[in-house]
Amino acid sequence: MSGLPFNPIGAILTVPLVASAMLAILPGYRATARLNVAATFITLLAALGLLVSRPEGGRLLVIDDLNIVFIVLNTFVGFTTSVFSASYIAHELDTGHLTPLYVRFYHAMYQVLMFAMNLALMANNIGLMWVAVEMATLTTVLMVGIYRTHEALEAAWKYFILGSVGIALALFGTILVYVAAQPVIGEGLDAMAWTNLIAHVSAFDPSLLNLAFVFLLLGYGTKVGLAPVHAWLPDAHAEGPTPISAVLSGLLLNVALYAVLRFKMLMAANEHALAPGPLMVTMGLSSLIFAALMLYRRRDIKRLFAYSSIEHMGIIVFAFGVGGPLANFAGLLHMTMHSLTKSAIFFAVGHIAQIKGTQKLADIRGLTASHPVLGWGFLVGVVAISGLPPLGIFMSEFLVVTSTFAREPLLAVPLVAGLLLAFGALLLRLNGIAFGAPHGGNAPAQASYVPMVAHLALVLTAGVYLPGPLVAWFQNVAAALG
Amino acid sequence: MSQLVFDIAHLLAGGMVLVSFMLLYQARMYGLLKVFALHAFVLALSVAWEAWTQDAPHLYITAGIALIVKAGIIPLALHRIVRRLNIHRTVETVVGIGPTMLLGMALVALSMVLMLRVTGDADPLAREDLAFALSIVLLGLLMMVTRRNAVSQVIGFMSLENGLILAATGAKGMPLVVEISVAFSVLVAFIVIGIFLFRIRERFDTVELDVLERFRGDRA
Amino acid sequence: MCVGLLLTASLFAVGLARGAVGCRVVYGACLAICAAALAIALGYLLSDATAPATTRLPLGLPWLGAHFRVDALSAFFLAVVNLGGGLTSLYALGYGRHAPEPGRVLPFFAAFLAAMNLVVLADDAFTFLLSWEFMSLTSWALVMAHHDQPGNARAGYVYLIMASFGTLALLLAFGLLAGPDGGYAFATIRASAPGPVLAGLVLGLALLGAGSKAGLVPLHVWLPLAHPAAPSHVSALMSGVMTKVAVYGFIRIVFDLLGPPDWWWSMIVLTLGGASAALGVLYALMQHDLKRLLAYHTVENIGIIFIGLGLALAFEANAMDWAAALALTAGLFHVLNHSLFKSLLFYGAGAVLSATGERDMERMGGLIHRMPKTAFAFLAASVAISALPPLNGFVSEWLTFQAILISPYIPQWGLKLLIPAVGALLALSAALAAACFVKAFGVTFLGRARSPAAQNAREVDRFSIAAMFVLVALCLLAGIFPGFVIDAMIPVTQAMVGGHMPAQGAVPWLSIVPIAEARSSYNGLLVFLFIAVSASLAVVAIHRLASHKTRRGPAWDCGTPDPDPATQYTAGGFAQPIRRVFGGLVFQARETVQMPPPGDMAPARFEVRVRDLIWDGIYAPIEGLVARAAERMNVMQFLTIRRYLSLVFIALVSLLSVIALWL
Amino acid sequence: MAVIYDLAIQGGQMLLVLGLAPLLTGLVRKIKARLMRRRGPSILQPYRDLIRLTRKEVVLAENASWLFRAAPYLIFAATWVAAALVPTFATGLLYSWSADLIAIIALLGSARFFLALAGLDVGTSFGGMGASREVMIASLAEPAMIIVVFTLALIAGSTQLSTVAAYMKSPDVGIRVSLGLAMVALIIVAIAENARIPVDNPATHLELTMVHEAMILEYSGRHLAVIEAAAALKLLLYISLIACIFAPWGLAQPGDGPAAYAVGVLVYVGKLAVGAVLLAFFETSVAKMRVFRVPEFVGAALMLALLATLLMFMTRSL
Repeated sequence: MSGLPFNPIGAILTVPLVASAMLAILPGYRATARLNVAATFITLLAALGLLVSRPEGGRLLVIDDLNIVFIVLNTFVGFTTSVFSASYIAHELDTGHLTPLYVRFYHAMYQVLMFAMNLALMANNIGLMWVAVEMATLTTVLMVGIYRTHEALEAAWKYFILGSVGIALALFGTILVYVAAQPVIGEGLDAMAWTNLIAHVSAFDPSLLNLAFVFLLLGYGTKVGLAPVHAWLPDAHAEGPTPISAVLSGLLLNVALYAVLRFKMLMAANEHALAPGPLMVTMGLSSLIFAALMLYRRRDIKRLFAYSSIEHMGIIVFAFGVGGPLANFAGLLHMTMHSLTKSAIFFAVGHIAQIKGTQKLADIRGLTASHPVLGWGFLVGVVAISGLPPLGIFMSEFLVVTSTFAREPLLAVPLVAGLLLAFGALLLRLNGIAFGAPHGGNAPAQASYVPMVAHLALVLTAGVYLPGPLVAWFQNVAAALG
Repeated sequence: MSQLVFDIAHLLAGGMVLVSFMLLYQARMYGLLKVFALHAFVLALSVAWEAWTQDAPHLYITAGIALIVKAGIIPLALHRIVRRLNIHRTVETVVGIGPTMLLGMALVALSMVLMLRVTGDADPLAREDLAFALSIVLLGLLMMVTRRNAVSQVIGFMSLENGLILAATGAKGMPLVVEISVAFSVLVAFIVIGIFLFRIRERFDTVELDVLERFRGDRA
Repeated sequence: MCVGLLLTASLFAVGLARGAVGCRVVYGACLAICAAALAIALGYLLSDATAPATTRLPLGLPWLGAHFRVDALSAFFLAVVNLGGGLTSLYALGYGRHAPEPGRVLPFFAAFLAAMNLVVLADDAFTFLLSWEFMSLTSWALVMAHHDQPGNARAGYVYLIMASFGTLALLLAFGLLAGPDGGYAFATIRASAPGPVLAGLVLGLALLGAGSKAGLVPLHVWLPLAHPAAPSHVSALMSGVMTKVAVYGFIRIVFDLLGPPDWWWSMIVLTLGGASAALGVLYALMQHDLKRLLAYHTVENIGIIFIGLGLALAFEANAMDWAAALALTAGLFHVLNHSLFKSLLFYGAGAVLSATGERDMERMGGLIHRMPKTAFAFLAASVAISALPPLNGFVSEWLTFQAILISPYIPQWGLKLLIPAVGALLALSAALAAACFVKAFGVTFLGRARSPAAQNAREVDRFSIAAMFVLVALCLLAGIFPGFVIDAMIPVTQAMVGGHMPAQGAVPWLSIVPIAEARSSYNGLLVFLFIAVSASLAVVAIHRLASHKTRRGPAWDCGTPDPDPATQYTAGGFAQPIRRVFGGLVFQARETVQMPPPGDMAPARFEVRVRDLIWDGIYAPIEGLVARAAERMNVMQFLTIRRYLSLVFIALVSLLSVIALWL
Repeated sequence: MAVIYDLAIQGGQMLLVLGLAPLLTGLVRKIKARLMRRRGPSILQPYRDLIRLTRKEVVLAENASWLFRAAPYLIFAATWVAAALVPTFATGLLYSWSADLIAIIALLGSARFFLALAGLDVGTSFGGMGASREVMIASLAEPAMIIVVFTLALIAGSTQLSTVAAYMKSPDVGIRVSLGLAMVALIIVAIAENARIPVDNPATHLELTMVHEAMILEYSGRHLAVIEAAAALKLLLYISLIACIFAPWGLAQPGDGPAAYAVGVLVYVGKLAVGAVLLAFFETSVAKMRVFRVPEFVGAALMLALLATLLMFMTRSL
């Protein structure tokens, strides 16, 4: 059934596992780093293979338009991040922030994380999806705490506790969905296979679904980082290694979002259940405005962008909550662009922090003067993230705002206010970081700019030109999302 | 028969809710641990009962895990931690026992309203279990929120998770229950080890006692 | 057509960046391309081709594509943009060499030009807004070119914030116009007629959006910050051209897309226009920084333009097409004029800046001796902007006055009351502008040098001079042959308000007759000839009859010699009487004098504090509000885990109770 | 033939205003002197002054620029052209349509513009003071003037002086409140613009009071002569403007025979004389006011004119 010599699904899942096992054993930094890159690259190829031939899933796994988007994005960013992390980790070793043992651990965990996320994305069984998400959470907890500094440990701990509670809530929601499905579909695995659920959901008990959705929204919403259940996110981003911050913002949030979307589709398909829109819109708006205000008082560069991730997740959830082909399209586009841009920014930030030897905004000045490539790249990234043309996010924000304002003007006004607020804060920081007389540590950057530049180039192209197939694809998904 | 089955299941689940209230009521650490062991024990019983009624043998494993790990190992471990790190023997409360109990009542009422209205056509057994499970979950969360000591918070979390297990087993023929319960045991084990490693004596909020000024990120 | 040309322009310039050579190449290329585009636009405008040319590129919104369209209106503004752009490139060929870091200017300069052209060409909402915001972005980068100078960071910040505020307003406006199913193409929007409430809303948003870019009071705050910060040729572009692009946006939305106007719209537009005109020039009078002064004058002229547009709206709402055409023509003519003389003024300011390194007028003076050519150009521009015949500034204001004089035929009482007041404001601003430029030119170029820098200033390079003199010539030509310009605008007004002024080419002696010979007419050429003839007559007569003896001597000093140039009138002193007259109420000017007691040799101190009421009244409070809110919110970063858990708990319980109550 | 005839008339007008201007100034001075019980210089004194000045050498300050030397001629030319376009003794002059009332005001404005610049050129405190006060006064007087023009234009339906004058002559004008207001405003503006008492005192060089004289303090010889001539022309222009608007009698119509033109000239001279007398009486009967009271004085004109216009807008509902 597959035009490929191998089964992409299998490859995507097995390669990371094998790699992690090998990485756990193999000593030596260079080899492992290369192996890490290679493994992620192979995974990426396999994921691209999905585009060519789409194998049948089964009761446990499924491949459809929706998750192909996520999987390809996931593996791609995973690959670029591994490239970035190679140079980053090298610097950490030189400066002695990490011992070789920890590096080995780090690489292994990296692959496990990749595996978990891919599994979560491909899982057809909602229980399996839950397990995978929990696994991803635990691995990231370990990696956040990897520096063993007091702050890192505390951030990891906070992440761990809040994450566990979120997991618990999500599980309860999952159980409720099963309970709702079981009378219709019957017992056993079938009643947890998403494909069956979506097929029969219209017959489910709507009020049970409502209850389930509340738990799922809060549970997975914790992972997405929606206010008020966002609390773990800033510290986890700020204290972990920067590649992990990139993966967290760029990928893990998406994975959780993906879970929310799956259940949103269930809700939408059952006409008696309450529309998930209002809930999502409310949480999205609250996250947007809350994060926008929080941006003003930040003093730590990574935490700054962590809050900006919260803000953008708010926008995306808002878009999906508004619904309709335009808004959904915008949401998908925004999500993709945000992953690319935000990870690019974190690549830049990682190098900046290493060059300046600090993450304090106050000590980072005049980058465009001292490190042109890095500085301008960073500038382009921030410009992109704040939704200025001709970069991709502008298009999605354009669609969100216009489509919303035409429908519910009263919703669009706070949205626009939030956007402007966030923009003000980011620009204020950008002025300080990129311009002015150079200040602070001034080591020459020994960094690979390739990932950053690649991401930004993609975002730029997407801003002015979206290839037709991609669009058709997004439109299918948007239609499916209802 | 089915009536009896129903009654016993009802009894056990209700008993768990009752024990949750006892947890809320406890003011002393050791007492708390004992009551939690009881909580886990009742859970084990009800899971076993479910296993018998649904004749789903794999649930016995879950029951066993509950019995051994939650009712046995973990309380003992916590007991040791409390003694080792000589934590206060009293449970520090934020709100105070009485109001907490009232809140708990309200939560139970809420979950009853939700559940009994909700599952109109689901089978009564699952409905009851779900209602009780939801209230146990909420009570556990309430406990985490209103208690200061790390240990009592862990216990709150675990009771919450007991509620989850109860719900999972109550849902007839739900797959992966065992895996989930195992996963959760792992999670709890992580937390306990974390407490032990990081020397968290008083509360979750800080990782070490000897740092006086408490880092919460971004304090310039 | 020219679309591709311009895109290549920007790309190719972004590629070419560094070094003096790159400088020459880029500016030269921009000059060439702008000249070509100008030729195309003029060709379109003058050849009475009525069918708009459109192209569609597979860019932008995938299912829509990027539409581009050239009709009369966009052709006119294309001409304005590329005229300004080309001459600025010419000027920059010389001036740009003083730039410390060309790498920070060159790519953005070209991209900025391209963006402005794209805005004018865009034919769907997405492309329009994309180019619009891209224009802001590039110009922001240009403002930040001298990023290490104090204050520029703030200037760029305020500028970009205001810009994206405007963009968001336009975004909402287009959201309304496009409707829920996203008909973003202008053609679709034209086809659908919005309801009255909707249209009013769109008008308000368009005013916010275009006004914040054009610098309409009270959205003008960024101009006086950004213009001094930017390199002078960029300021010339921003002030002379970019604000016109904003005007284009307003015209496009309100006159073209929005359908027939309501009469009360014009009330808003007229009020804002009048306020901008008067306040702009009053603030300008209080400035000592030459470029800031010019920036405030941009506010004034934008106000004049919007007065013209408002009148056009009023007439159109009453189906007086010929009058609407007259008013619109006046507005557009002033668009052209302002782009001409304001660019010229900024070139002059740039020349002075590069020659003396000073922007503060109090440290200049006597430059007419050191840099005569620049002085002459600046003088011509000052005459033009002060609306004095026979130069071009007068013609457009004259047309505006003529339009105002038709207004009693309007039935609505609100307008009957408002328009004379606006006319008075217009007259006032014209007179004050003259006063202000007496000050600007007099203090800068006349008198004695007030600083060594001004003492040793040297005339600027030939490219700058060339650019300036081309503009002088254009100002003069537009002033004495206004008929041709007006005729060139006939298709524009025809398309926008469905009427046009009588063709002026036919009128004998090249004079212009807006309505009827008996009503009013003006002949720039003859006035010019008369002045020239009679002046030369006087000269000849005097030199025939009078004695030629001339002696140079010291200026008369009442017997107490004052060699110190500080004894001259300063800019502040010059403006003091007017500040006394208007200052009290407009900007709460406070003068404090500290006179030492008799016998004390300490110098007396005199200081004036002038407040920008608009900033204090609107922007400062908003700033404070945001700051307070952020401070409040910030505690959320420092809670304990238990508190965060309680947040989760509360969220859960409240959602659950919502569900419980819902069903 | 007709064109030549018209040309002759136009040229005659230009020469006439030029010739009469010093005479008018002299007349005003003479009457004032008489009112002050002085004998005063002869009416022809201004001509003698001008000739004497042209004979004297020019003393230029060291740092006077070319602008300083060019300004007098520009000022003179602008004023002269403006004066030539006002219907003095005949409407429908050949070139009257080349510039309407607004343009005339603007011409005077450019004259003032260059005068003020010339005042600033040498860089003495006197010049600066004069210039700054001049522009301050002008910034109020000019709008007032424009708004007066609004009123007239609304009454006559034209800004074209010939048309206005012709309309004013026609019986259907009637007595209008707004006309009266406009006239008062116009007179105040005229006084302010011509540096007459109470706004300015042309006969003094006392620093505290002078505005116009301060600006031209540095001028001497032929330059001064030209400027004096321009000032005289300006005075004449305003008086004849007021005359042709509010007393348009005896103006020759286009196409009339030479006789009508002769009559027109005579009537015009008469009007000038009356104007001179009135001006002299006014000047001797009021006192010079402080500089910072001037804005109120001229501002009053602005208010009156605006009031008149508003009345017009209200009453005229076409």
